[in-house]
Amino acid sequence: MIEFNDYKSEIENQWCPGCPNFGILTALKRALVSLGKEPHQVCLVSGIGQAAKLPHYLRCNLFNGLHGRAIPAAIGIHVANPTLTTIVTTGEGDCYGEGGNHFLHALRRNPDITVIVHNNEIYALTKGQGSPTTPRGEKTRLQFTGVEAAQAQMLSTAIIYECAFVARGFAGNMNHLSELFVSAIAHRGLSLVEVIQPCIIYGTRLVSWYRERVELLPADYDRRDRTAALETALAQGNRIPIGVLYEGPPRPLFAERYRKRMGEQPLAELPLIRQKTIAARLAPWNRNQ
Amino acid sequence: MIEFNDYKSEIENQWCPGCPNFGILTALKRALVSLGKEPHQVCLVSGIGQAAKLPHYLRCNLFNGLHGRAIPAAIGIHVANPTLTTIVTTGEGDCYGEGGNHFLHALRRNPDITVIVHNNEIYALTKGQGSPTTPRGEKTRLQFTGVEAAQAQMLSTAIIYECAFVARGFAGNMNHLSELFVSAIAHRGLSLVEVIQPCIIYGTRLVSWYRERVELLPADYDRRDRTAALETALAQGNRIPIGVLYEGPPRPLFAERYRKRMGEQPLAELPLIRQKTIAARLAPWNRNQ
Amino acid sequence: MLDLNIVIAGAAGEGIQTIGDVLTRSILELGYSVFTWTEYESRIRGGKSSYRIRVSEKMSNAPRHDADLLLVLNEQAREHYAGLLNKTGVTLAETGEDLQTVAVPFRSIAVEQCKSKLYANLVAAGALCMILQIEFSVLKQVLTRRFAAKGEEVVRLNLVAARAGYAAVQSVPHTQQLALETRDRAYSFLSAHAVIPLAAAYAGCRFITAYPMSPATGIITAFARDEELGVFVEQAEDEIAAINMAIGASYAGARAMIATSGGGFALMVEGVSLAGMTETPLVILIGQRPGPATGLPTRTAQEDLLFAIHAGHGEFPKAVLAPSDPQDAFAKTVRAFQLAAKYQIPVILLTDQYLADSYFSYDKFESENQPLTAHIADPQAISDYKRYRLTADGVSPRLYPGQSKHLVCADSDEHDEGGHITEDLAHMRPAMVQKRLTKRKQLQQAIALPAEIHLLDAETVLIGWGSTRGAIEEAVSQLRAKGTAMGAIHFTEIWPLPDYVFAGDKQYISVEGNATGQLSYLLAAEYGIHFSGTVRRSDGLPITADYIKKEIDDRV
Amino acid sequence: MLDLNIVIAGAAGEGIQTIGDVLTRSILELGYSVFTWTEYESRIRGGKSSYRIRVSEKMSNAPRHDADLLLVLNEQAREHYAGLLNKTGVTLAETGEDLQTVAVPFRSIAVEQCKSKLYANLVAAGALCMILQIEFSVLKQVLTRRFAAKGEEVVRLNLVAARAGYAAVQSVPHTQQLALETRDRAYSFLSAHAVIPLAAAYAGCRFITAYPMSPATGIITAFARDEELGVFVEQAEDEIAAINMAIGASYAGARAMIATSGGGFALMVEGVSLAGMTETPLVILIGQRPGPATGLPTRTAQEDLLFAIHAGHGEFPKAVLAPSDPQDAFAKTVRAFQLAAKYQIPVILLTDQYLADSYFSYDKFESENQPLTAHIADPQAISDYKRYRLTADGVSPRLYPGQSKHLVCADSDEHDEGGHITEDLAHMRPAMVQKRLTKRKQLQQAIALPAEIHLLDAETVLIGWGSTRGAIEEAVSQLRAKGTAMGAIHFTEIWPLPDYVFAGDKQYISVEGNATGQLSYLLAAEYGIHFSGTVRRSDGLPITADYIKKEIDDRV
Ligand SMILES: Cc1ncc(C[n+]2csc(CCOP(=O)(O)OP(=O)(O)O)c2C)c(N)n1
Ligand SMILES: Cc1ncc(C[n+]2csc(CCOP(=O)(O)OP(=O)(O)O)c2C)c(N)n1
Ligand code: SF4
Ligand code: SF4
Ligand SMILES: [Mg+2]
Ligand SMILES: [Mg+2]
Repeated sequence: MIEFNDYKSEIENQWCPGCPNFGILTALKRALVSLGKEPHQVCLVSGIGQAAKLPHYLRCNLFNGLHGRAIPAAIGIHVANPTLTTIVTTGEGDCYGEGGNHFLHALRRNPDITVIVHNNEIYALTKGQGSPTTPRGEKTRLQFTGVEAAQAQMLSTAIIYECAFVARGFAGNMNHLSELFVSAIAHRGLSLVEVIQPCIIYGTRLVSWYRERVELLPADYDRRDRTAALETALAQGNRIPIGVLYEGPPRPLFAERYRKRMGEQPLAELPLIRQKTIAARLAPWNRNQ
Repeated sequence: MIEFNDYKSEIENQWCPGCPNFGILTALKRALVSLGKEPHQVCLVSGIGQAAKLPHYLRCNLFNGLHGRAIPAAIGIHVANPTLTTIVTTGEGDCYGEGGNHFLHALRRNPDITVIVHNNEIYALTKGQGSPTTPRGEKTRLQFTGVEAAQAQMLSTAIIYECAFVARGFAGNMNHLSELFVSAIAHRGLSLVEVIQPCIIYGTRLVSWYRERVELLPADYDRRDRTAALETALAQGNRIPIGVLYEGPPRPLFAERYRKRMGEQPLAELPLIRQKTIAARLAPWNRNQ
Repeated sequence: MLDLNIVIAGAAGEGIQTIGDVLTRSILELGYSVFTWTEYESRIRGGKSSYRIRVSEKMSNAPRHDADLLLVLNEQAREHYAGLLNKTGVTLAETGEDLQTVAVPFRSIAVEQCKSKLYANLVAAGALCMILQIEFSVLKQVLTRRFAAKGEEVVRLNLVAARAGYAAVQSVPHTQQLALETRDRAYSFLSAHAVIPLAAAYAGCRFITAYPMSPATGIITAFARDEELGVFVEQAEDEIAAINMAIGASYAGARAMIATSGGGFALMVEGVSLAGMTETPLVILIGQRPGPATGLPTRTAQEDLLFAIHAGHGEFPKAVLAPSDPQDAFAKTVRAFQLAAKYQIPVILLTDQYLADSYFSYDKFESENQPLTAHIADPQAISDYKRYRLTADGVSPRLYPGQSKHLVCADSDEHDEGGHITEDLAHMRPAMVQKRLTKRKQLQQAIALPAEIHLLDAETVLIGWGSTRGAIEEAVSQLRAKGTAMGAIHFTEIWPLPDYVFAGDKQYISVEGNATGQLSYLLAAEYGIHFSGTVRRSDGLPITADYIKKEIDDRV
Repeated sequence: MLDLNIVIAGAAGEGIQTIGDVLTRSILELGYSVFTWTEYESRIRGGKSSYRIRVSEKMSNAPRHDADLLLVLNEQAREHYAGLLNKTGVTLAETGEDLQTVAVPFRSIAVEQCKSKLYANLVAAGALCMILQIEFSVLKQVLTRRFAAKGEEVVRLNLVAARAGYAAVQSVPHTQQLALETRDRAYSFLSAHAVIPLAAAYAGCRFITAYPMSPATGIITAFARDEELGVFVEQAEDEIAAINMAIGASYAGARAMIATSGGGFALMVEGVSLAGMTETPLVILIGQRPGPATGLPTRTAQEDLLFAIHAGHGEFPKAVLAPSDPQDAFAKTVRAFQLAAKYQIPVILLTDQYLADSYFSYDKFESENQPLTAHIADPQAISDYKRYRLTADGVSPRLYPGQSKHLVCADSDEHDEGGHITEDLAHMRPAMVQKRLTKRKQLQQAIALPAEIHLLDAETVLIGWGSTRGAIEEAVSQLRAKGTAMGAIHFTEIWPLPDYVFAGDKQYISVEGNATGQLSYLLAAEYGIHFSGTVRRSDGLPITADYIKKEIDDRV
């Protein structure tokens, strides 16, 4: 039996005391435990940023790569070893800024991975510049007169692409978040969970600001209705719905054809291509071929 | 008076005879003439690809930069010389593939430029690989068993971002296209015109396939209704609507604050910062300051 | 000894690829060694392009620029390529009156016989075969095979056109010398970019990602076309995705490669550094073309050597190999995967458009190589696994995630042995810097010495690298035949440079496909040698023996 | 001569930046030259970091690692930094019994006096001032100024805390030596990254784009904060956008710069080549930090020299300058803009975290520079404008689009004079290659010689580059004082390397902040010189005079 402590990492945590990232970390550990995953069956993939440090704080396989490039790395890992549960943990700067193109094309590909976006609406590790989700008008340590660009709309974009699973969570609601993670990881295809994770140092709004506004989606919400989901995701109001916003219709998974052909095995375990196959292609041009 | 021939370029055209790109070229020349723009007031910006060669075939200023990077170059040009009419001419591979991230963030910024995407649903200049808009299942010279990823949905994405002007045109309907260009260029803010431009060499469908399917948007179509526009852009049917799909609500332009402060002048014409301003910041630390 | 150079010149879209392929195959059928290269513009229709076919009795795998037989499909091509014709050469063209020209109205014959001028290229192919006195049955067999998939009617029309062209050539002056007889030889006929995917698969490659870019697109295309190779192929959204996907796959245990050209590689440079830091094996192919920026997208160059060597921020070991020909490309590709796996580093394979698009003949192509080792550790034999364990040779045992209960942690930050972020500047950082330096030293000792060609008695020595080997060898042997004490040193394993001693009593001349002399700069830094002359070419065309001889004559 | 090094050590979030700034300002008020540098981890709270303040009567703008006065804010810091203390040094800490320690319970005093341990840092600052015997009125003035914007109550509480700390230090052993008297001097107190935006604005810069990355983020932040400089600032979505936006702006006539670190620069490399090909002026600042990959994000290094020099596919001229200090950074930044504009090339400014975060004192800061030239042509004087007109010096007259009726066409493909794609390999390509080579030669002749320090009578010569100058100069003068015939050569204009002659009768030792000796490699290639020793540091900390002396002693 897997227990919470199996995921306990010995590594000193470098987040600020009280950072909502701790909530995400705990929720993720709980989700993995409740899914019965063993640490060696899980691979966490990240870029650079505060969010991207998460894999170090959880005992499992990890690939902590370049800023913005977690998704492509995860896609490569997922193809090379389809037996792994591959989860990306990324900041919104990492995922929507530097890595925006990969995010977009991951939506087109539908790999069977989970992407958790820690959305603190700021570049935290670099000390407080505006990120793609910083609300327009907010002043930051680089945008002294306020952010001018419009906020990124990535949940809506994901819905447009009929992303398999699109959810919004709140780091301050750990139980709910943990449930979202369980569903996201279990779901076939690309699962996106954007988590509201206010930065208590550089964030432009307090945790309480969000706590007052988040609310669970109504029980009768139809997560398969794209139009409604879009409306919900795009709504600009005083309420921030959390929960599963959308589930896309089933569609082929990324690399599914190849994976089936290779028997869903880790590629490292496949035998070498036969020398005969190679030699035949290199043989002399023969009149009678 | 500006005439069509003022835009005539001496450069040998390298497109295939019969390529629908010629229709786009002519439509654009006509639009510029009807807007009364002089060649030196116009700057065409492109990346690399067949579409991206267009600026050479039209007598005006041009910046033919890197594959995928036309939009950032255009943004730089637009800020540095706001007196220019800056137009990007790009392929869908250029704009949505290599340059996807810039496209996304241009939507957030709303620069006052026009982006014309020649959508031939293929990487033509590199001889026929699938592009972000190649329909799923189509066989290409790289995807021998058919494209597996879902088609990019960039018009819808633009609508989500309340892009100022979102249109679809057809290279085979030059008059209509030319009108679209006129409106797009005249429109304040980011104008996107995606043009159906079947490649007669590597395209997976004939020009006639498209011709049979394109149809003008109904006269009573409300281009300010985002929900309807999204529905129209996302519709999967046998009809391909062309025309202005969407006009976003007015919002601040990119760099507007700075431009106003500088008097909408070319930055090259601004005087140097006064030496006094600099010297004051470098002066010795003085007890009495 | 027969050594015949045929040039087929025309516009893109006129079918010179078909003419060339069909003719080449026919000549191979006769038992000759054939070497071909092509040059073309960055456009799909029109312009000027050519297909060069060198036919010889012994293997002559090097380009020639001059033409013994020149086919021009249009007037623009004639104008552009006429200068290539040798004094005794023959031109095949639509029209022409002089003694050196065979006139065959390709287009009108095609229209007459096949109702379409689209068949003009087949008419020309037929005429070429006649001039070379290849039996029509040979051509027929080749054509039938080539067009079989397109259906009987297409085969028939192509044969009609070819036969008409064949018949249209009556007796013509000079052409006797061009007659080819049947020989009892058979050659493997291969290009480097056709061979590299095979070599990669042989070496265990299971994963390739690429974004299309000339001249490297053929690599990923070959993998995609040949599903039996069992390699996962993905066209990435951009080059950054390509390299990061491949690094992810390699971390997770799959041998991985990527392929691009200089401009695409420029976007991958951060990823190269990532492979260096995370110690992830990776093979990166750069098909060079002339720069800077977009440059001349369909031409050849050797301009990216120093860039490749120094690519990546920070300091980490990497290898740069530049194969000289398809046979060498096979060996070097396998070696690239082996070095990458053994030292857990990125390895760059530098080819170029010339090498990518040229087909070489081999009477025996060597495809068995050194024994393959996975360089993946046995998890059973390890108790406390640490991905970056400090070892004497700097190489840590490698496991992949999910292989066993051992956790595999890889980090782009400076890390401790366990793969976790460290800020321990007093111990861990210096230890990890030392680890990477040690690997670099180990790698350096594994690097092969350059090839020495007639070096012993040489007074003047050409020094080149990569794809120029054929031209250099040919220049050396031609100059030696004229009595010059010529030799050559040729590098294919270029970084890190091996311990090698240059004799002090020789004159060195560098031969490179660039304008600044990149290899010579490197050799000066590494070995302190001095060059008395340089042969450089940067116009986008390959270096030939004639070019080398001319430059030496002009300058020495 | 007074030369005092104060180290303030603690965790991120404990307010050492405030203590350091307040103390530094107070000491400057007294009329001393102050040099500060900081080192910190890549985290926002916790960990270990320090702020070093060197106080001297003459300008001593170089780092020292040892401490005459050490403030430790917590036990972890004490453990980590205790080793820095000199034999006669004094520690200020919460607790401690020995003769060298002054104990002041910062936290409890803060809680007692201000009801919050957040003010502990001000208590410590007050105590430091007392130990240094700075009059409280000085500190008071500084504090009042610093916190004025935060309101009266904040000022009051800070003063209360500081005064309590000041009072808590009674008489203490050894501290007499630390007493600072008032002097009648005033210094400009500046960091390189604070100066560079000013120099850029001075040189006409109007456009900066960047994606945040340590240690370069301060550059764009300074531009954004100082709107009077009139520079357009945009945070790009990624580094690729940053460089392409800047190139676009520069093409359209605005002087433009970008700023990043090695990893971000890696993503810009294709853009560098674009600037080379399109002949667009561009200034690129790389704030170096240790690699590879993410490496040590907040530390210092000189690891990207060869990478910067060879960055970009294809061959094109570029310049690489590495300023040694803020004064030099001003000059080099102006020069970078001038060289970029004159030769229409990309120019790289190499700084590093040490240089970025260190503040230097100058009694006179030179901010008037060489006369500025726009290097933009007069459209009236041109009839038939061609952007890439072939000229004797390779430089074509530059206009910007919209400036006049002349059309300005720039192309990343190989182009003709008019800026249109060419495939003319016989004439245009060689002419354009030659054009770029000619510019490179011109540029090379404009490059300044390295600085020579006591070279004439030196037997042993340290050779360094960039930010190590202060440490090298200090090591040289200390060694000379001991009778060693020491000298130095210091490079700040590194690429292309100038024509320079190294004396054959001296011993050369390279000094570099990297592990592989990048400058020495370059100098070996360029000048054929041999190094008899090397001083290298790659642990993320700056090179100091002591470090150099120790390495030389250990090795020579
Ligand atoms: C190529 C590159 N550019 C920039 C950086 C610097 N950088 C590190 S983290 C970061 C921003 C992180 O923001 P986000 O992803 O939102 O994470 P957060 O710290 O807010 O959790 C940046 C810009 C980098 N490491 N690499
Ligand atoms: C960095 C980089 N990667 C790849 C290429 C090669 N390349 C040139 S054009 C092109 C595709 C163009 O497709 P698209 O933008 O759709 O234009 P089209 O030719 O179809 O009009 C590619 C991949 C390049 N020039 N630069
Ligand atoms: S800076 Fe913000 S996001 Fe980062 S650890 Fe601290 S509170 Fe969390
Ligand atoms: S290849 Fe296709 S897109 Fe390109 S010019 Fe020809 S028809 Fe047009
Ligand atoms: Mg963030
Ligand atoms: Mg296209």
